[in-house]
Amino acid sequence: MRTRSTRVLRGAVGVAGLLVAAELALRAGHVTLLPLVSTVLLRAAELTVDGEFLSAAASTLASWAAGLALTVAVGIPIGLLLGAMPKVEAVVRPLIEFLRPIPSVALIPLAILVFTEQLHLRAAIVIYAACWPVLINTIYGLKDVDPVAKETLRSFGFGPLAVLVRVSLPSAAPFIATGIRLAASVAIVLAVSVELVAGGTDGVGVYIIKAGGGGRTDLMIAATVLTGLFGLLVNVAFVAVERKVFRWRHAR
Amino acid sequence: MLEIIDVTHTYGAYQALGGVKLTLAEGELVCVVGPSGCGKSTLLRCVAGLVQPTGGRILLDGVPVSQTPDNLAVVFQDYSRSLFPWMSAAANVALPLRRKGMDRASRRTAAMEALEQVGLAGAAGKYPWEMSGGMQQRVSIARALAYRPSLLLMDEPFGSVDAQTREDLEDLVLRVCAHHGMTIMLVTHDIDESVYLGDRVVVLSRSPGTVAGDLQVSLPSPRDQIATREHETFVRLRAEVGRLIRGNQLSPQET
Amino acid sequence: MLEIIDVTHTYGAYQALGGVKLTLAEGELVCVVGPSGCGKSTLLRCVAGLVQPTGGRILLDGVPVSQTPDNLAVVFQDYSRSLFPWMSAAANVALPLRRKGMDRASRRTAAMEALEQVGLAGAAGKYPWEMSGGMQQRVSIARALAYRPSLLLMDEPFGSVDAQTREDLEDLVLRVCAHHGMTIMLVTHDIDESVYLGDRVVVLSRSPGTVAGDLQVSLPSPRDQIATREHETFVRLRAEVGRLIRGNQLSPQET
Amino acid sequence: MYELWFSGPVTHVFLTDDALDTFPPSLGRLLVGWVAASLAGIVLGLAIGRSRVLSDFLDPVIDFGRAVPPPMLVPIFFALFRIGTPTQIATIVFGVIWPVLINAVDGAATVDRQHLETAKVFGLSRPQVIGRIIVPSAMPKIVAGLRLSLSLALIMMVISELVGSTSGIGYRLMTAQQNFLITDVWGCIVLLGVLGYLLNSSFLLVENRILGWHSRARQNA
Amino acid sequence: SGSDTGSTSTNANGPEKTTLKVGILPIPDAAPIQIAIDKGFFKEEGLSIDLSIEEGAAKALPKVAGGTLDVTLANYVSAFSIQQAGLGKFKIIADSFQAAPDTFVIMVAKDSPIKTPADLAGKKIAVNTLNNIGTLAVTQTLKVSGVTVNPSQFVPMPLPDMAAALKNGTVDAAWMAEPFISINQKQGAQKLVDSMAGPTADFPVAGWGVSEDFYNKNPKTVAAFQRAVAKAQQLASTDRKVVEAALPKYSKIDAATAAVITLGKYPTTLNEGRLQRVADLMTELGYLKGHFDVKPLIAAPSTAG
Ligand SMILES: Nc1ncnc2c1ncn2[C@@H]1O[C@H](COP(=O)(O)OP(=O)(O)OP(=O)(O)O)[C@@H](O)[C@H]1O
Ligand SMILES: Nc1ncnc2c1ncn2[C@@H]1O[C@H](COP(=O)(O)OP(=O)(O)OP(=O)(O)O)[C@@H](O)[C@H]1O
Ligand SMILES: [Mg+2]
Ligand SMILES: [Mg+2]
Repeated sequence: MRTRSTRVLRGAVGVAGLLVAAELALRAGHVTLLPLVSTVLLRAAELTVDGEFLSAAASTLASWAAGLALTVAVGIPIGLLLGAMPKVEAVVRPLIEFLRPIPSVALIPLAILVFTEQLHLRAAIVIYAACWPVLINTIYGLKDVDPVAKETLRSFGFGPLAVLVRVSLPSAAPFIATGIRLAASVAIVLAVSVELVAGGTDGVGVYIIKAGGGGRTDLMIAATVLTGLFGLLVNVAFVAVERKVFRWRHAR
Repeated sequence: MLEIIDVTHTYGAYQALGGVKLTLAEGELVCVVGPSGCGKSTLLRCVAGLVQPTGGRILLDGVPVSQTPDNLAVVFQDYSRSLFPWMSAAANVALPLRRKGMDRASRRTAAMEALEQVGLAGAAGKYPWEMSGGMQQRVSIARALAYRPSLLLMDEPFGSVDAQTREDLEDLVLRVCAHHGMTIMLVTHDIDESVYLGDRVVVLSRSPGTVAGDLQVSLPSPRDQIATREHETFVRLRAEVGRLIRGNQLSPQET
Repeated sequence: MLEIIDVTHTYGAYQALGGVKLTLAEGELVCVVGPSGCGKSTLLRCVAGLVQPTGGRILLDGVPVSQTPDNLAVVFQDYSRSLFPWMSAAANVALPLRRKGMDRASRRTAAMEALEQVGLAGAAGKYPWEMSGGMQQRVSIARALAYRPSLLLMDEPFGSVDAQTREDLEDLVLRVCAHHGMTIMLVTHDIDESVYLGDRVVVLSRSPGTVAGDLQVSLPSPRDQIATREHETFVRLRAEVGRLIRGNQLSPQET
Repeated sequence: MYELWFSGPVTHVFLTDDALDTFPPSLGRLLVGWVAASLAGIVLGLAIGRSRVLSDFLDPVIDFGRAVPPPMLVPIFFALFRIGTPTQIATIVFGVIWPVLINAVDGAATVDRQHLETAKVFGLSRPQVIGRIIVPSAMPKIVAGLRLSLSLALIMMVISELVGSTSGIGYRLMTAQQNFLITDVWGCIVLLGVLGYLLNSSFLLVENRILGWHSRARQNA
Repeated sequence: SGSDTGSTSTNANGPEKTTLKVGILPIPDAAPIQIAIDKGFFKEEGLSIDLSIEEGAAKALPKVAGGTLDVTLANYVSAFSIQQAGLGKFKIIADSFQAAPDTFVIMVAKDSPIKTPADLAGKKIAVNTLNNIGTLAVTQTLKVSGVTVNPSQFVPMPLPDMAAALKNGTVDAAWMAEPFISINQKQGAQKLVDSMAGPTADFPVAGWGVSEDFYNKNPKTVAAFQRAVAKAQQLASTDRKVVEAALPKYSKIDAATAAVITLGKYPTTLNEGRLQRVADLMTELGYLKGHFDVKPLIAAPSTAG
């Protein structure tokens, strides 16, 4: 079997390949207006020890974590409710489908008027965007539960709630986890975007605004790259947990 | 105890059950046989309250079954899908016992005991997908037996185990049934088995299923794998059931 | 045609097969019996190239099996999971025939014919989840037969059908086998069935499975459900197999 | 809002010239971007879901890409392509591909083993296994991803029109915001909601066709 | 609203609110506030300042109205538009930045065929925000050259993106501010025309705004803020080096760039007449509906010192 190290190695090769390709393309002079990949990486490395950036990152991290935690806490129960009660879902579906395509970016100006606390504003926008993957994946996950498994528990006299918690939830859990994983990245994207659009005292997005004001494209991209890197780490962590918890699913 | 009165069921436009009439007394073990696709599983699902009959009524202790009745256990024909892949065999068996308000330790003890009875003492920690078909089937039997239901529905419960294990399980069911006074409705394709196990054998006709025959099995209890099967009544009944299934015709006795 | 040489298999730390040695001649029908969990399915999966034996070799026509061999069909024990729920019965049967380069119309004809042979002419348009357990099992048999493999592996293929249908299917397999010269390895729990169907009956020992007995069945062909089962050799072999399974001891003949 | 979009003449189904100018290009880009992203996401997702090597190599790149805020990429696309339709479509594709991709990977990686073994045993060719086993198996998940990405496409359409665009719903939204025409802003938001609802409803119709077997198989009792 | 959260002084003569959330933009306009912080002018007044970087006045002013911010730097065009749109009532409590020659310039690519402002007729022009100071200045500047600009010629995009847009021909010209003028010049872009000349010469750009509510409730705080800023404005307007030193502290304009960019003016008084000029031009070009009197918005320091 492949080991963890070959996986890491291959992943590194994949990333390196992409970067080298980009560097070569830039050096070949097709896109002279972008800073070189090597420059950006150097800046990114500098940023990781830059106090100002780190405090910005901490602030973004806070709104990301708060937003994601609330998303999970709200999204899964609602998803379970709707997934388990198709009639209720049919009733609220128009509302959901109406709200879903409204860009959070468009809502920010309106949200600014409602939330006076920076963290509240940011978390609210994060939740608004990140809850959909959790919700939709939960609903679809519940639809995919084997009816025989559900009937088994029902036949033992368990009520709908017990069936939901003991069969539907575990059996849909892997798919819900995928939804959370999707939401985690969406939350990162939104945590930064809301700062970009709404500004604030600190945050990676605010750092990018500053860099933009100074015409420092290299810093803007470097901050973006670090954001992506964070997303990568978060995902690796999620996948590792999923692999452990949902071993039964791949072995089957 | 259980009264099935003119029950019909239609899936969409397809009629699976064509008016089944059947009564089970308390503590009775009734075997149901019939051709493949005649509606045996459907009948069991109706009794379990998992599907609503489209016609007729089902009474349990005089009360119409609208939901799943209390104190019921089912061994599904599709046993592999009825086990939860995220739980070990022991956990699968122990799960329903929560309904009985048993604490963790006694759930565990009961589960281990039931697994031992079906010959899986060593496989308690295995996950369903680490087990052979026959082992999975035995887990699902253990789960039902550990639950000690007052009504037990079994759909082809011994189809995937070898002859020896099958006999052991048959005797286990007979013992548990007698000991705890369960009422059992057991679907099987094995005519010998139906006669060996049943207090009565009910033969369903080709789809849409109706009761084509209902034979009292007057064999001495306790049954014995060798003696009973050599019993003259056994041989006669076996032939009778065979004839009923084959021909769907009533035996001379009943006309 | 098929040589299984000292094949072992271990799942993680658990040894399922303990060195199986077995040879099948071209056109032979070998029945494999053995206690539940002894590794019969595992052996079949090794032959099918679905799992790699951890020890020993499998040769097919002299060539080591490393991948799934060509011209092979399998009826899985867990038939319901081996049918594709997004396809009708006919489509499930017709799918593998694409490999044979058959055009749409002839695929359809072949599928319908196979379904008819297993008694499902009327259910061609049904989806697997609209069918009873026995019907699903028959679809998966029809799929294997329609494919006309040179090597056919069947894992408990008749476990979910009623006695009458079972006999019909047994005879169908014998007919098809003889007519198309297939080599068949069939796992069953029914001792009678193993003797009735097999040119040879191989008994596996308790897990880790090894060959505990290999009996030549010298019954006249074609077999007949009534005459064969009354044949003296049949009765003797049946007892022999039973003893082998029960005791795991070799019969006097072979020691 | 009513006046803004719907007070047009009957011959234009009540849509104003303004609306007629605004909708078709926006929606065109949305659909092109969504379809392109969906196809790419499904193909790539299935490949990654079934190939360990590929997933080893590409997973980090994908996870990285997923966490990059698409607005931050607009300038890069823009340097690569030229502002206007190509950049906007690139933005939409980049923004909406992830749910499809991730769900397709998940769906393809968890096809019932028995299904795959059946296919293998009957010697189905690689394309047949993909087309007839893996795709249908993964379809419920892919469809969930498609549904997520469809509304996301609407959002990305708006975002892509915020920079360097001179037409489209996003542009209208931005000008309304920059001119502090709050009613118009609400008008745009409601319009997006309605469009999203309509798109989703059409999608559900298609979904019912594709996944009819699934919901019926899963209903049973 | 939440404007009176934060620490409140018990000293009757001190400011009502001592910690102020102040919105700024990371551009040269905001330099004096950094100077005031660095030189301790706020401290002297008993104020401490929390800086919040804003994406634009259009987002910052609603924050002031809602109470997220106490004070913000805002360009006048946005402030007047928002006030007229009824999205809040504001007071301008100090002037901050005023155009000087070559601080806001229309630029073209190195080898552009466009040689004179008149060549821009019908051409695409990049601006950072629509219906704002950029479009206003460009429209007025081209009007002088006899070109009537159609609003659809303006292509909105962030300032950092304009270089690429010029280069790949997405737009024909771009209206830029510092430090982008210097940066792009270094890369070969050319100045076509100064947008703040003639009728727009010395055009007032940005000032400090608070909500009317805040102004009424915190007169002493406002006065203290005004005094601190005034001192900084004074310094900024006389000593370029002070500004250069302040720039890298709140923006990413590095010292090298700060040394070469053209700076605007930092006015020391808040002059009603000058601001009325902005409003009048906005009305003329249709940015405001009808006459807009700036007087109610002006809250100049009570004592001019
Ligand atoms: N979900 C369903 N939708 C439509 N038809 C169904 C469904 N389930 C069962 N049927 C049909 O109803 C009939 C009876 O099915 P049932 O499963 O009750 O048969 P059975 O007697 O249990 O057969 P077996 O012995 O093969 O398990 C069959 O013909 C089957 O095709
Ligand atoms: N995926 C697996 N992981 C771990 N152990 C397994 C796995 N599959 C099978 N086993 C073990 O290997 C042994 C043999 O299994 P196998 O399925 O081959 O038995 P079998 O002879 O087919 O039994 P049955 O007649 O009950 O189907 C069993 O003890 C089972 O627990
Ligand atoms: Mg059945
Ligand atoms: Mg097996």
